[in-house]
Amino acid sequence: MNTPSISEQLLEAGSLLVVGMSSVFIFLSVLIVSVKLIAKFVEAFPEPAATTYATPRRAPAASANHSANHAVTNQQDVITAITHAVSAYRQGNQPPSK
Amino acid sequence: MNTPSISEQLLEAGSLLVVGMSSVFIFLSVLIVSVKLIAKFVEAFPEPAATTYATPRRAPAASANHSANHAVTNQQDVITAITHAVSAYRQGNQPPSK
Amino acid sequence: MNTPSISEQLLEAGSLLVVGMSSVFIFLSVLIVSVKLIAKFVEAFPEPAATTYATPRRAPAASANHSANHAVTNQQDVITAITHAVSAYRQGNQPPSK
Amino acid sequence: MEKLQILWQSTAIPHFEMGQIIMMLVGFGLLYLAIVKKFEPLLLLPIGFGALLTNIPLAGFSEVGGLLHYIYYVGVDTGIFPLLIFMGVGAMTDFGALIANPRTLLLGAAAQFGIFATLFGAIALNAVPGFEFSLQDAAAIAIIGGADGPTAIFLASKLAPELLGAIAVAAYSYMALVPIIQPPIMKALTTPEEREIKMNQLRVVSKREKIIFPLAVLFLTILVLPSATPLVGMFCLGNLMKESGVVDRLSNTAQNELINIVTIFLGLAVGSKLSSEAFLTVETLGILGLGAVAFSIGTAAGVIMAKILGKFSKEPINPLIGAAGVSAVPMAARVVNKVGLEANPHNFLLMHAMGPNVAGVLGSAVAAGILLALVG
Amino acid sequence: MEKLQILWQSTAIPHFEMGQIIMMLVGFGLLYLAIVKKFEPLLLLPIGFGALLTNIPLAGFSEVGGLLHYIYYVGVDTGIFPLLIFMGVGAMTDFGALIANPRTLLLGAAAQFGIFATLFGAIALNAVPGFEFSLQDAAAIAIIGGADGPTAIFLASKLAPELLGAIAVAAYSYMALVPIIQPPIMKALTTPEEREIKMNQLRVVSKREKIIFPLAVLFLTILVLPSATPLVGMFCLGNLMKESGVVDRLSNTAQNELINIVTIFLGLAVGSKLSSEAFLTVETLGILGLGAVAFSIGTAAGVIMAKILGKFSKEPINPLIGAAGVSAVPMAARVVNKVGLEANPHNFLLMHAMGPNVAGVLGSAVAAGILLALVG
Amino acid sequence: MEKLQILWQSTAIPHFEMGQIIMMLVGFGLLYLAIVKKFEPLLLLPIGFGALLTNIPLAGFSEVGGLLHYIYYVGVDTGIFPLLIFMGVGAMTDFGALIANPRTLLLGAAAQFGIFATLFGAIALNAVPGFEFSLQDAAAIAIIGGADGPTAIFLASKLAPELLGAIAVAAYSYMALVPIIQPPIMKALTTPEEREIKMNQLRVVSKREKIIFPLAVLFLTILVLPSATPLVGMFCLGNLMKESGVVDRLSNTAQNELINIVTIFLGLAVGSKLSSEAFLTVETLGILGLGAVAFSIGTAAGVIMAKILGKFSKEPINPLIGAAGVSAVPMAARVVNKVGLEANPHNFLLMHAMGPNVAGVLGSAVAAGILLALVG
Ligand code: NA
Ligand code: NA
Ligand code: NA
Repeated sequence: MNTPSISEQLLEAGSLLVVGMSSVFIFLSVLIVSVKLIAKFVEAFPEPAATTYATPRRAPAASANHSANHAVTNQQDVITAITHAVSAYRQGNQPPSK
Repeated sequence: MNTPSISEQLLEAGSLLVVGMSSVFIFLSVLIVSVKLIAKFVEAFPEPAATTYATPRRAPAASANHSANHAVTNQQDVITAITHAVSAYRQGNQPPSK
Repeated sequence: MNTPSISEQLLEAGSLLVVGMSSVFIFLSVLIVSVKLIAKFVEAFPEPAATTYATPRRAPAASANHSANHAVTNQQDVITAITHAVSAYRQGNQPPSK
Repeated sequence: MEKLQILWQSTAIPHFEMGQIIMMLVGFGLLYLAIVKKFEPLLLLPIGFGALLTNIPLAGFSEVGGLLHYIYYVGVDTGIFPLLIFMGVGAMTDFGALIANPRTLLLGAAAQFGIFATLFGAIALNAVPGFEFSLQDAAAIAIIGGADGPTAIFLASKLAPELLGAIAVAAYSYMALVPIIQPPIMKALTTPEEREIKMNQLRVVSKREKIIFPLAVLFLTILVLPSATPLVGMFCLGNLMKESGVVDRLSNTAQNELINIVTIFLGLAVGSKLSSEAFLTVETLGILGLGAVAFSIGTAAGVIMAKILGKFSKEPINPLIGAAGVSAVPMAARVVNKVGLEANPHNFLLMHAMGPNVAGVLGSAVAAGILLALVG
Repeated sequence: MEKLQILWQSTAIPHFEMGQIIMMLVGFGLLYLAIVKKFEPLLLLPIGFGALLTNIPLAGFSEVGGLLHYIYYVGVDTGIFPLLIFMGVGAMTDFGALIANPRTLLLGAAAQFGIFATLFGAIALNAVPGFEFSLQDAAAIAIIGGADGPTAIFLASKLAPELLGAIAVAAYSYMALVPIIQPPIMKALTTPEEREIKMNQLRVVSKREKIIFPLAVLFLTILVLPSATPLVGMFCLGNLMKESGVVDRLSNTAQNELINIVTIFLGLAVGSKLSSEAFLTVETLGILGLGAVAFSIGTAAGVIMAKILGKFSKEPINPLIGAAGVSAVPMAARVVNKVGLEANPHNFLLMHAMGPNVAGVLGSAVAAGILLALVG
Repeated sequence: MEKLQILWQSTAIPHFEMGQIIMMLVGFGLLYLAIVKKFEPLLLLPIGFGALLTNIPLAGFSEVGGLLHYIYYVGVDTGIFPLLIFMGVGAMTDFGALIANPRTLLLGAAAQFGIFATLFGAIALNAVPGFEFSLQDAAAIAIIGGADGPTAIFLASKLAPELLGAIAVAAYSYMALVPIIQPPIMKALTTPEEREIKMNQLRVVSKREKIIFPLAVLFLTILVLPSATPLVGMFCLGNLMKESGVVDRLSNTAQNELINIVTIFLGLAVGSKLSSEAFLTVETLGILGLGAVAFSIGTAAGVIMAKILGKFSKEPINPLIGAAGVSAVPMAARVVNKVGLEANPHNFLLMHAMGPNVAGVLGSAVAAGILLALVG
């Protein structure tokens, strides 16, 4: 491939300038429209806040992950369990019923 | 290798089922025994708690690592040293004895 | 390559011993001189403390990094801005002037 | 004009294939499950995002030189990422409840019936036209019943890499669905009286027992099941780092920053396997169906085993805790606790369910080792 | 004696070339800027240090088997490091101000004029003897005007790897110089009255809008600009992880430990490209000059666009905020705030400038995608 | 039956070799030292665990495709892991005490006599039948006397990879044994009066001195010892990141998460070199013996040098601080402090011993560079 002349190169660069800036403006203009549509959409379908989150599904959801959420939830569970174990233990410190 | 017939495959899968479940049960049963033995062992040889840890070896052990324990121990050392340096300095702020 | 005799090896190791220790001592001795020179240099050119840091350049410097300093500064900025926004809002809660 | 032509050809629009569009919808679906339904978001969010990226025409994320290509080959093809996650999970796991009540290991064993029964079922599906699972495929699918993500990904990457995407998605989805899938089965197999059974308090477990335990597990695995040592070994390393108490900074990093970094990459890499050729097949339907079966059978086997154990035990055993044997830590244990509380509002089964729960992790790692040894 | 001879030959002194000495001075200069002047220290410190190391005779840091060689080929040649940084930056970015006032996206678009005009300028420089920039080179240089380090490094690694060192140094240096470069241009193009304009308070943006936004950006990029999806995709992944609120541990790791580790390595790798053959050329002077031009044009274009927008807008728009469109987050926004305060000590423009500021990040990633598609 | 046969053949039992069993016992021994005796647990725990894993029959951890194989070739064979650890150690090191009293650099120099004398000793051992150390082997073994883990691993990986396991184990073990090995030597070489000597308080060192120091060290190393620049360079980078105060987030990551991640991997990789073929040789006995000798000679040389220095110094010098010159930071300094306190319960030598202690790190990195230049 032989090197294009400077004027050819400048023509190329000029067309890049026009096409590029147009594309950037078109892209971000479409994004403006999208953002406005999102705002409308979000307004139109307000989050069913309390409803969704109060369903029984929520509990598991919060602790769903096996591989990484583990420790925290574990700890929380353990605290709950320990609380009950301790209170059970304190109720007279009787030996476990066999 | 030509594909085995469905019945051959099922036989294979069936034997896998039997062998696999047996292995899992054997493995975990041996583990049950092991856990009980560990408990017995630990009970039989109670940790020489205060004895071991009070020996002079302990100090270095706690700060053993060169490559990573550094900062913390460093800091601790520095604090110790600073404490002494400061108290030395305050004792009259006399120039260092030459 | 045939293995050198033990005595050749020992000669080699001996010269390594001499050359190596000399190099280490020379290196660290030069470093001693350097450290003393640094101390002199630092004393000779005391930091123009308040002067440099009070110039207008300082502000940008503190928040310079795009790729990683972001969050913190962002947060700080946001706090500043929120403070002003809130106080603006509270001043009568009038609708934004159109 | 020519520039505009090039520009048009360099948009994705003229290059989209139907399969890619559908897989993007699948990706969006996974993001929806992760963000809105909070299904295993730590994995399903990156998996869903990876599915979006890998199906973009012209972008080449999963082709030679693409980001997801590198991540997959460095981390999943080699098995490194699931093993590092397993190390981190090991550093998060407390075997105290298991050591205090070692018989719960049998519940973790029983629940693996879900795996092996599903393997049989997958082969039986070959009778249906359209399905042609090899024994390797069947084993990789069956491991979904182990309810353990890293184990499933590790085994699938070794036995059936082309099914990895579907298997991982099924595994994590069903783990998220444990609170929906398990309770009906648990209730069907138990009487209200059984569900009310109170269990004795667990004994205190000493630090030394907790240190020796992972070494004992490793020792046993080395002896009888070396093919399981990558999974079990890394798990025990993590647990030993935690319990030994002498390398806290390593243990903390393993269960926080390191596992987080690897989780992002693992999720993206799994997502990169969600291409239309690999996912939009009848096999995927089979995998999803078999996965649900595997979970259900595992749950049932665990509960039934707990009932049997209870018959022969001097100490009372609530059969519900058997359901936790499928692993899916800690959700299955929480489900047990919840179902137990419904029967008796003062009966906290959580700690009792943690034993079978972590036993299930070991059980499915052992099952994975057996499958690797026999069909790998 | 022979040992001493070997020892002398194994010192660097008899092997130093003039170019290496000069490049070491450049490295020291970068360290000086980073440490004393606090110019983008997070990048310029490792870059400067990398420049020192790579120019040591006999040490072979950037030769096969050398540390910097490995880091460069694993992380920069593949594009992985800039993409991971972009993910982390995404996880740090709050698009709230942009969503509240979407028209500021046009300011982010206008500021990219700096990029395309500079591309033209670089080609025009070929008329000067000694310069011979290919279209790829020119595009890689022009991206400096995007005022975004990872984008510049990513594009340069694809289009003109031999210029990467100079381009990255120029990009980060000019980003650090934003408070010096921008104010005169901003003041020249605006009247004191314009600079005093107060803008209306931004509306509150809901969490759901913030979650949908990165997905919308990604969707649009997928459709019309797949070549931009590596950059935009990873950025949106980071942002989605942050805004979804369901994977906080991943988001935190992405914006802390992971980005820190990658930043150290990226800086060293960029520094390793500062060899005398690549840097001590007339092209580097051209790059430095063109970079300054690009920043200035981008700033001017942003301000002018803001003035035009203000003409057609019912709500008041302070034209200063247009300058933030070059990105250089968050410094450009801070500069806008400062210049605004000089005009009116009660006019806080910071939040209003954050919109165009983050729009500029998107804008330059989009511009990079266009350049990749058209000249890549 | 056939399945059972396969299953039996797939257990490790019929495949165990005596050497593997012994190496597993060595691995358990290292775990015991790490966990119970708390000997350098951060390294010895992963090394011991790696030794267990690599010796499992059939598991193939260190064969092509195995986890430890990948880790070793990516991180140790390339030298990357020890260099990253060195960067982290640099970010943890405070050179204040050294800058305040630069003559202590001579103590760090003297203690390296342990290295070079041991090199001589290793070659002399060749006179004993069964030993055949090459000059490279001897140099790699001798570096144990540097009492610096990453330096020893880096040098061994370059000069004698097959001895790396034994060398690393010896280096870390003796570092842990410093409180046992050093005090008798220190006491034998000093009188009670000498041990009671109080030293003058150290002057305050300015921030700028601390910033310039690592650059001066690097500059000197570049000039006269480029072969030491990988080690010294990364160390100085870490230290510069710390002292410059402008990249705290990088410095914190380097000395926490990054070094932790690398430490886990480095330990496992070193452990993977503990195979019976490489370790169960008479050479290993030689290495262990020579390592102890090296530590002892280094300690003695440091103390004697301190006595000589004290003769010529106007300021009092307690000869005990010479022992800290072997490095083994910060344990050797603590041992000095302790022995000093035994002589005079009001004499705190810790800060004074930190100078030679960090000087020892530089000294052994310099010695490693010399060995690389002369026999590499
Ligand atoms: Na399981
Ligand atoms: Na930009
Ligand atoms: Na040393």
